[in-house]
Amino acid sequence: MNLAVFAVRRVARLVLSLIAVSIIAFGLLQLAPGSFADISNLAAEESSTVTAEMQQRYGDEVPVWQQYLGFMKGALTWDMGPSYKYTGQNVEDIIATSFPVSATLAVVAVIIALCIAIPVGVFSALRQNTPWDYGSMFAVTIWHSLPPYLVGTFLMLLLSGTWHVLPSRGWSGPENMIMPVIALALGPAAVMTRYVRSSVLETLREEYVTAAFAKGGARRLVIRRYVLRNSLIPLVTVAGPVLANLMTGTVFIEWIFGIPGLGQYFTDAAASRDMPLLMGTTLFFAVILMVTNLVVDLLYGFLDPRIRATAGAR
Amino acid sequence: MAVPHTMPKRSVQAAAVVATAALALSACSIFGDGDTDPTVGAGGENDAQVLRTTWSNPESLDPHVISNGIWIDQQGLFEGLVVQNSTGSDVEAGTADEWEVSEDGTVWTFHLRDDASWSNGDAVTAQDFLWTYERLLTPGGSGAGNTTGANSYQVALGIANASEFLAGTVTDFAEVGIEASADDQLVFTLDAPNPGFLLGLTHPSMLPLHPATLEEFPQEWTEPENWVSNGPFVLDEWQRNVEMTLVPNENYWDTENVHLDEVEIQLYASGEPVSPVAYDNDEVDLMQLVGEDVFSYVDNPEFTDQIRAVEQRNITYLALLRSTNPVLEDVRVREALSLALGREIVAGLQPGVAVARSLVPEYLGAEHGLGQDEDIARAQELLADAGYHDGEGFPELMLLTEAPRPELDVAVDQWAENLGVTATVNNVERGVYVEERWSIQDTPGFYSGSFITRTNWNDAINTTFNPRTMEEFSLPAEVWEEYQEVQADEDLDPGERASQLQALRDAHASAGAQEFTALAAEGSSQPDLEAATGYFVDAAEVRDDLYLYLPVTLIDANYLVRPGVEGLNLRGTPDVYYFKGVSITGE
Amino acid sequence: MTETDRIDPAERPGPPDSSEPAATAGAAQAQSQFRRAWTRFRRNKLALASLVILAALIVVAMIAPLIAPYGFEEPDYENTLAGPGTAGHLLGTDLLGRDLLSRLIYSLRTSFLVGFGAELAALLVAIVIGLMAGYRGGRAEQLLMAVTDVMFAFPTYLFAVLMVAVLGRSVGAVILAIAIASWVNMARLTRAQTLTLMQRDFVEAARAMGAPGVTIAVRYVLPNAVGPLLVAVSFGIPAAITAEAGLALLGLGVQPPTPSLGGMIQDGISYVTSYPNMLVWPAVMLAVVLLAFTWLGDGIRDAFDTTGTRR
Amino acid sequence: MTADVLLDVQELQVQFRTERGMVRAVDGLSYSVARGEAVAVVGESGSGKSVGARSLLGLLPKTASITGGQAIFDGNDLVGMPERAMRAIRGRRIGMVFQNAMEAMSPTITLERQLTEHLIWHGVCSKAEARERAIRALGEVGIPEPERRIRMYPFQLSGGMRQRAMIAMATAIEPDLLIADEPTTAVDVTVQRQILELLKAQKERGTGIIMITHDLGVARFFCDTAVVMYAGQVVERGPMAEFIECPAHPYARGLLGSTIDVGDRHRKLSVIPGSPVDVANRPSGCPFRTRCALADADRCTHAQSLESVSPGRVAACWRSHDHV
Amino acid sequence: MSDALVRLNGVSKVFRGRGGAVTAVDDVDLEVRRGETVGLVGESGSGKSTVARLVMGLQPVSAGTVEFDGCPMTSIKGRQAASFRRRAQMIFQNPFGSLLPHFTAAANVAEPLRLHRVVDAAAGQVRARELLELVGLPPRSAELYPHQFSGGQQQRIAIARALALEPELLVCDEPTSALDVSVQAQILSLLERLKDELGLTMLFISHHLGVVEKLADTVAVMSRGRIVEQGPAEALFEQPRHPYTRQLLAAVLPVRGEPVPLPEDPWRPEDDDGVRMIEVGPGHRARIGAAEQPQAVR
Repeated sequence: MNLAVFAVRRVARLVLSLIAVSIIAFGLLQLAPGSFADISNLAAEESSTVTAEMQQRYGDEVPVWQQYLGFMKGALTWDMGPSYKYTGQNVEDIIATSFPVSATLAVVAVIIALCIAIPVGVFSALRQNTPWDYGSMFAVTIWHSLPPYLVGTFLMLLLSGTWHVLPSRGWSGPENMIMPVIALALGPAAVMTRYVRSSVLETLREEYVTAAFAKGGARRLVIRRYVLRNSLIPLVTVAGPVLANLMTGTVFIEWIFGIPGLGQYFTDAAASRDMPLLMGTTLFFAVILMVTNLVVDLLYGFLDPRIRATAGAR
Repeated sequence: MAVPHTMPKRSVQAAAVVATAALALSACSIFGDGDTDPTVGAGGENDAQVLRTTWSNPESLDPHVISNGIWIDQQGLFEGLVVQNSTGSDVEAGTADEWEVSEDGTVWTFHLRDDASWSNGDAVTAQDFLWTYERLLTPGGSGAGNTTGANSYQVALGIANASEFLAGTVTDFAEVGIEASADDQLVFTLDAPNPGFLLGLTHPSMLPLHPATLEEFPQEWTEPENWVSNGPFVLDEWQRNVEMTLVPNENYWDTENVHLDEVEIQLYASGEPVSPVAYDNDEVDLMQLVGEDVFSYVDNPEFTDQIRAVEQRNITYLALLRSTNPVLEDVRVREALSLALGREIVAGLQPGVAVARSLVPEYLGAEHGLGQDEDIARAQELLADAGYHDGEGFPELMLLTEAPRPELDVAVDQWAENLGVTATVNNVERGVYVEERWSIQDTPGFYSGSFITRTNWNDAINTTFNPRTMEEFSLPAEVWEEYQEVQADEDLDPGERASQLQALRDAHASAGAQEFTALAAEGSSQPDLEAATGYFVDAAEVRDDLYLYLPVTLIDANYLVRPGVEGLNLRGTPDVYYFKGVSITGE
Repeated sequence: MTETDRIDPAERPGPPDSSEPAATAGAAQAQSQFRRAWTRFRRNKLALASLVILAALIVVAMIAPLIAPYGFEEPDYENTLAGPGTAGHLLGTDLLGRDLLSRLIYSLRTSFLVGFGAELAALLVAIVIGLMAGYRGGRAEQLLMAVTDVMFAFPTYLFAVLMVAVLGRSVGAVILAIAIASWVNMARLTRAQTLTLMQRDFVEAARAMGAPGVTIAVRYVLPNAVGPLLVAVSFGIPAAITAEAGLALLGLGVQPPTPSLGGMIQDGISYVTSYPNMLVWPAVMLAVVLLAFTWLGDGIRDAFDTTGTRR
Repeated sequence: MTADVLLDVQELQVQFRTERGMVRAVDGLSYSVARGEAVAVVGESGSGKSVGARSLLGLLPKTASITGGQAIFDGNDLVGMPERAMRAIRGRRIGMVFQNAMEAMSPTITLERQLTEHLIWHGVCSKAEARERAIRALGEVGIPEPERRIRMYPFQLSGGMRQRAMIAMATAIEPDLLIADEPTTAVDVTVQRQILELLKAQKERGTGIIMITHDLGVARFFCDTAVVMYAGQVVERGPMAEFIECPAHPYARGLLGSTIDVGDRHRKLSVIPGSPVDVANRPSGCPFRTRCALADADRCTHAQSLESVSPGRVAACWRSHDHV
Repeated sequence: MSDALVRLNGVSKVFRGRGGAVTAVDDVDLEVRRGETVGLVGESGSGKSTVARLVMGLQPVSAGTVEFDGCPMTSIKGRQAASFRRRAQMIFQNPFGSLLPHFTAAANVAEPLRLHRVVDAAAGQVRARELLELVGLPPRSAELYPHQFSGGQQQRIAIARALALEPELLVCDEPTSALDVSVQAQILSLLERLKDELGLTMLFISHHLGVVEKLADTVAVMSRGRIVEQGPAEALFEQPRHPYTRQLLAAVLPVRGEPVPLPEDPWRPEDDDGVRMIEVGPGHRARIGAAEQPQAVR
């Protein structure tokens, strides 16, 4: 199989999956009870007749499959029309303005997580079974067990509520990122630290590391050139999904810290049955996930000469 | 393998550099303009007067689209013909500095002030108002996005032919009773005298819009760069879901009374925990305490001087769900359930919560005894009369809600304990809630809701659970089904549909509901406010006795207000207060 | 095991404990893989403690009606929002005066039910499809690949939200939603394990003995995949519990008044400034449960020496 | 000891810390290697032959430690040598060839780097010159087109070629001593012969070689001296030819008798009963006594020391004189 | 020949993978007569193990036929297949890997009996213990798990298992390669003994020429999927005719006796392209051109 065929197949699978995702999402939405209606501020609710009016407007006059095709056409042309709920805003504009926020949070969180995971993981592995190792692994496992929304809540109470050093919410500058990023990064940092540690330990046992020492390599050099290179390349496969998950899963953090990311819109759209926005965000997330997975595969292939070579041969 | 105890420093450094760079990069592009300075505020040393407050996240700022945004329009972005006074009980001059009413009370003439102008310098004209009202009342809305019709609110104003135009039975806007008789003169013709007309004009949907801007940017006119309005403030920045910044309108006619240099509104998304941490952390100067946060502030001596309450601002209620099971069509059963609701218990759970005995707030002066009180013995008696002694044979009830509410849990508990009636709370998403409220359920029950209480009798009768809605509530389930089919029938022309619906209501609505309709109409047609109130009190009593809804609690709205915020008039209206007149004094 | 391993196990860089005691050398005790794993597991104090804690919590959850001082929806209007240590309410009460300790105990019940239920359901489907995909390939494999492609493109969280929206908020529906969202990874693991084990000579030996495919897959391959699957389950259960908590936070968890840890956390977050104990108890409990499962999983992994299944 | 002696190992002991306690993997290993001499350390699984060799360069896992003995290389004791000094010896003075080049070469680094880096580390030559030398070394081990192949990754070469490249890696720097740890076990017989020829060339240049192997044929073909290990202990040591001719220790005899040559069709195999002893469960006294036909309950339960059986030959059995 | 238990006629096996098609076995003719041990030697990748798997029916042939007791294997289906499975058994290189790790030694040995429902469970246990004893394992080892045995003992269990169904054919694929020298001798002795006692028919595959010579009556030498020479063991080892056989023999380093110098010009597989097998002695065939024949005799 040559590279072109491989690429075409891969893309074809991608497209098929996207179609499947869109159909499933659309189907689930059709099955789900409730339909879109104006969910104005219920506290300020004025009259029940408004919602009846809405029912009339967004009734079921159009066949389901036509709605689906219409939406897909819009999605393909990046023109998904206005959101039901956020009237006056087009779905693609909502995505275009809010996704970069979620993505930034996710990317920074992953970078921070890597900055924690690599040194701590390597350090623990190199000092396996010392108090350092036990201590850091203990700490890491505890982080791992704290859901981000709890970390976020406690951080806010502590840093904003008690110490008054950071703004509790909003998105006006880097200071707004500190708490959300910490809350988001801890879990992935823990996962990746554990991964790095075991990966380094495994690599340390490899014969080529012994061989490198046998050639008279200085420890630091051997660690860097032989151990780190071979144990960190697989980290890409972990960091990729983590990143993709974060990009789609920042919703709690966005919610707690009042950050205008896409996750908030999605949740809101799901609860209020804002079909265009919900379908738009779902499909967009699907594409993001696929692209991330693809990039991870390519990056892994690029970093690991074995895969690079076999891919080239295909 | 024996391995060294040193760390590869270079890779760590590299990672740190990358992270810093990423932070720096992202800081330039993805945040808002970032010109906000959290240290500037009521407590700050800076001379600029910046009010930092919070609001529920608006989906739109179009006053014709029902969203939280219309109240921001009302708070200071636009100015209507008249504005409310400090208590919300009457009106003051706004864009109109004078007005008069004909003797029969049906023709109102408003004179626009000479210096009323748009923020771009254009003069505000009567034609602008006319254009706006046509947009408001045009069926289907004028712009593509204007779909959520605030127009229906205006039925209560009683403008001649307005409802007909909206319904489509009148198609020429010229026939509607609004006329720009001169550039600075606007005339309304009403079907009947309406004592609530002036206050009705302060609804956001009656605010003027700038026609030229809206024609140029049908959708994007609410963006800061396109913004034109006639109120004391204009939109300077809008970072959706996060923050909105307003700055004074230099062309406003009354800049002397505009003291704030900037208003920063933190926008809270629905369901977001509105933690007063932001207040404690000196990020906002004025915010409403929502839900459970009242516990740590209300009755806390440290905050006594920082809490301002708007009493009985909200009312919670349970309203009848249509069901194929007719058990709740017996008014005795509904009354029994109401009498054993446990209102006292709910009121005792939180500070600032009182028992609601009527849909009308107590402060409007309704005499005691109006509405529903608790009496368990009577409730048991009623239930037994209806054939369900000790709840035997009584079907399970459902309480539909879109958020957890303590009164529902208490009701479930109390009904089970006192009446032997079982009920379950069904907490669903908003989209489901909104739909299910109107559809016909297998299970009998109620849905839980809340209103902002009405500060005047007219609104209390004619807007919240207005006569038409009450009649609809009283329709038996099978008629309600037919009624909805007519409503949804796209083939009917609007006039035909309206008359069919009317016919259904006339034929099937309960006698009580029709009596309420009659009393309300009678009250609305009184030119004299006092005479009207008499009818309204009667109407309210009739409405409460239908037990189609069960009022539960009246809830105070509590605001945290930082010392130094002056000129703040909190009213019981949805917009709560105007930005105009608010100032911040350094302590 | 490669040829080189066999030739000189003790001389590979690593402790020479891999050289087995020869059966003839002494009265060695029969050691099945489980016994061996258990022996190793017992040495891991943290994992053992976690197991004990979890077992205790599970027992508590199971006999909740017997030990909870109150029913989970039993109000006490005299003692609303009581602080910890209030007479009769050790951990305090909520807005309706419901006993937090009782609710916490019942929450565990719901959370464990969701965690175990979802993972069990996912595991069953995963084993069947994973085994078939791994052993037979063909349609099962294609199905798994296709579903995997789709599920990888479907953010788990979004999927669960949609599923709950469709299925409602009963415990069963939440379990099903989480199970559907999580079986794919487990099936992939089963398939990968099956493929790895298929490389082992005993599969070929079994075929040479004349064993039919089902026997090989179920009787020979599956028992050897138990270790990694157990590890996956022990990491999957806390993930399912977290997922329920996440759904609850969005108002899509198990329908109140049935308490779950997530539901209690959701309640607690709104009270965090006024009555922090309402958040602290469920948060601590959740953290303890998750932590215990993590350590337990680590212990099981080390016991089975399945380094490949590290998350 | 002659002046030509490169390495002199005396009573080396290596212990492993295991879950079952301390295990003495090597228990008294002594031999010496002279320039141009090839010493075969022969033994079966778990006999400690590889641990003994690797411990010389400090290449054991952290759980292992040398608990006794000395290894004098060029006048310095390798045991307890500071890391820095040891590093100067590793790869430069003492090279190592591993069993499996696939495992002993990093998959993510090109041959060029793996062949030249230690030349640079040890300051032997410049980078450019190192490349020249590496290419030359590759050519010498019979790899065609070395200029092209040097840019490849190890996995891109065939097994035999990889093994040669590894030998080039160890020999390009011209070490004084080469430790070859089962260098031919993973390759086919035809390749084995070629590899051994390559090593022979090194030997002829004067390099001392320690060949660790379980294959007596290889040992005999290539080595001058035999060191036979069993359960961590040396049971016999002496010149290869004499050892093959008439092994002194019962184990060595059994091992030789178990070895099958082409042409052995009608020779009756002599079989050692039982399983090889595990160092963790070593019996007291002579470790071989549980499998030894000549075992004597009185004598063999005591530790057997290496005693001279003929000039230059020692064996650890009280009856070894019987057979010489 | 009527006494041929297994006969391979022009058997080829092509593996198709991502890297393209690889011919592992190329037009092989081979015959195993009852009571005879056929040795198959070759280096790694020569296709000898694939031949074993083709004989065992573990993989389908790409071309040619494999006949078992006169019956072509391709047509064996259902019950016939089950009976074939009882008549041919196999021993693998890696004893630990080929045993079921979660079964005890006795259960491993009894498993074929259970599979083919030969005896009931209790009788199976008894039989398993007998078999373990036959291969020289003490009865108390029956309840231990494979990992508790040494490599040699594991291989004994594997042999016991293979013998459980009293097969007519025993295919041994490198049964001693993973074992230490002393253990290898034990296993070979065991196999020799069993061969004599039970009159086994064996296909014995090894890369070790000495081992094959020791055990086999007839030997076939394989290289790159082809048989280059086959014949009676004695004739083949004493008078190798094919250059590859000679090269292989020369490469072996003997413990006793002197090593043979390697041929100057090594044989390459391509040299054989288009060359057919010819009879060079009684039952002795080699893939050498007729023209080369005179030179071949040295």
